Amino acid sequence: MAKSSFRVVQDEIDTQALLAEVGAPGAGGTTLFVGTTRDENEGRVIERLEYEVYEAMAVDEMRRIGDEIRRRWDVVAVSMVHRVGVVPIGNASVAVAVSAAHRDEAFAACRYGIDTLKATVPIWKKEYYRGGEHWVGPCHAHAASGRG
Amino acid sequence: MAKSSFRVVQDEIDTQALLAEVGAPGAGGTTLFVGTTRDENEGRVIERLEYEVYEAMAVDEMRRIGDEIRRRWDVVAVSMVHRVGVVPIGNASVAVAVSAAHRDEAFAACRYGIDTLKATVPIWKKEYYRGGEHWVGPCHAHAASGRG
Amino acid sequence: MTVRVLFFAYLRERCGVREIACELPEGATVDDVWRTLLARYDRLPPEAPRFAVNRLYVDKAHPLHDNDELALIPPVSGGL
Amino acid sequence: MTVRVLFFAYLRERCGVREIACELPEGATVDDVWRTLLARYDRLPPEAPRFAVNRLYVDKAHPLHDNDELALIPPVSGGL
Repeated sequence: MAKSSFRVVQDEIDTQALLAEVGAPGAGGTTLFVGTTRDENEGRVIERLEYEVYEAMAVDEMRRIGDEIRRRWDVVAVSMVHRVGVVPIGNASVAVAVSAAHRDEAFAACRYGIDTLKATVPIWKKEYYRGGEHWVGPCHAHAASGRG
Repeated sequence: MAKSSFRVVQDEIDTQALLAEVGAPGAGGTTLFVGTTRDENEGRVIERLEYEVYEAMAVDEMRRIGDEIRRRWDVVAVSMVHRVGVVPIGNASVAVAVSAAHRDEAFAACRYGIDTLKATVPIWKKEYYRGGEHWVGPCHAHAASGRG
Repeated sequence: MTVRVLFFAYLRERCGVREIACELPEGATVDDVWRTLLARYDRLPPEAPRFAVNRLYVDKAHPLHDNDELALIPPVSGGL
Repeated sequence: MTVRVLFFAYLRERCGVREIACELPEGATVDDVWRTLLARYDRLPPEAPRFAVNRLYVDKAHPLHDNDELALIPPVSGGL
């Protein structure tokens, strides 16, 4: 009944479907983390956000995180989805849902899931702001270019 | 834009509305915990579940938990909802959503929210199973009565 | 003075009552009400539940006032 | 042997290329490809990114085989 899934999507993330798919009669608790694009970063007003993905590896990497979660915690199901392309400000760019019999596992595994996704899944965010653009990451990744 | 709410409801919990109401352009992360009624508890097969509430105090108590969360963590909004009356197996009975600029806060505050709700909010669960019924709680609360 | 006393969950079922009014002398505390109830309801368990007055948890020494709402709060089990 | 090399994000933009084919002697490693790329693309930063071969992270000493897919993985920034 419960189902794990690992996906990269171009359109809106359906958190309701995510919650539904990880649900099961034996799963007493589900923790969902939703990351939402912000209008501001380090003092810059963001006008547009775009995500680039190495899709085949990103899905594999999410699946590996899901496998590791199932090794470490007694969970029922894990689903992860990342939106790519242009994501409007205030929209969900990422969601991780974990269902488990008990909430300790659901919280710990969901936290591990989003932390590990951020560290390893090959997806890159580019911010467009007044006067430039910028690949988010360490400072050598800055590439401001006059636009306005 | 973001809104906190503290509610007791008789019908289905709308987690989508909960996520939407706590969202805001400055909130980068939202953690949602959903507690779902299980078909089994301590080896008993549950046929029906019913929650009783001291409604006025339950809502006040949830609001106090929300206030405490805002004192302890830098969050954007907190919403809590508990369903009462008969809740079908596999349905959400409780949901806690916390939005924050950063996920550390969103996770910690959501966890604190559900833990504290379980400890202090005056709501009681009664399980009906083959052969009896039972108020969930310490052993002196047992009140099995022959039914089948 | 008069205090409303509310019963919930298994305490409500055991005592067969949802709400009663208690006449009390001035200066009575939560504990005074609890002793009165123990004498009146055979099926009340001897260990005291938690108490709330006007929707706030209080201890047994809490002094009561006219028109207070005193709730007996058996172990809660929401959020599961 | 031939290895496909994939460029993403700021490395893609800096080098102006999304994918190239590299001809390599048998026994070449990821590091050999990286040195070749450094010589060929002025705008590659000298510090190496992470590398993935056939969708798995590997270290620089990883030996390559014909038809491998080698991806240069600059610091990732999804999940925000």
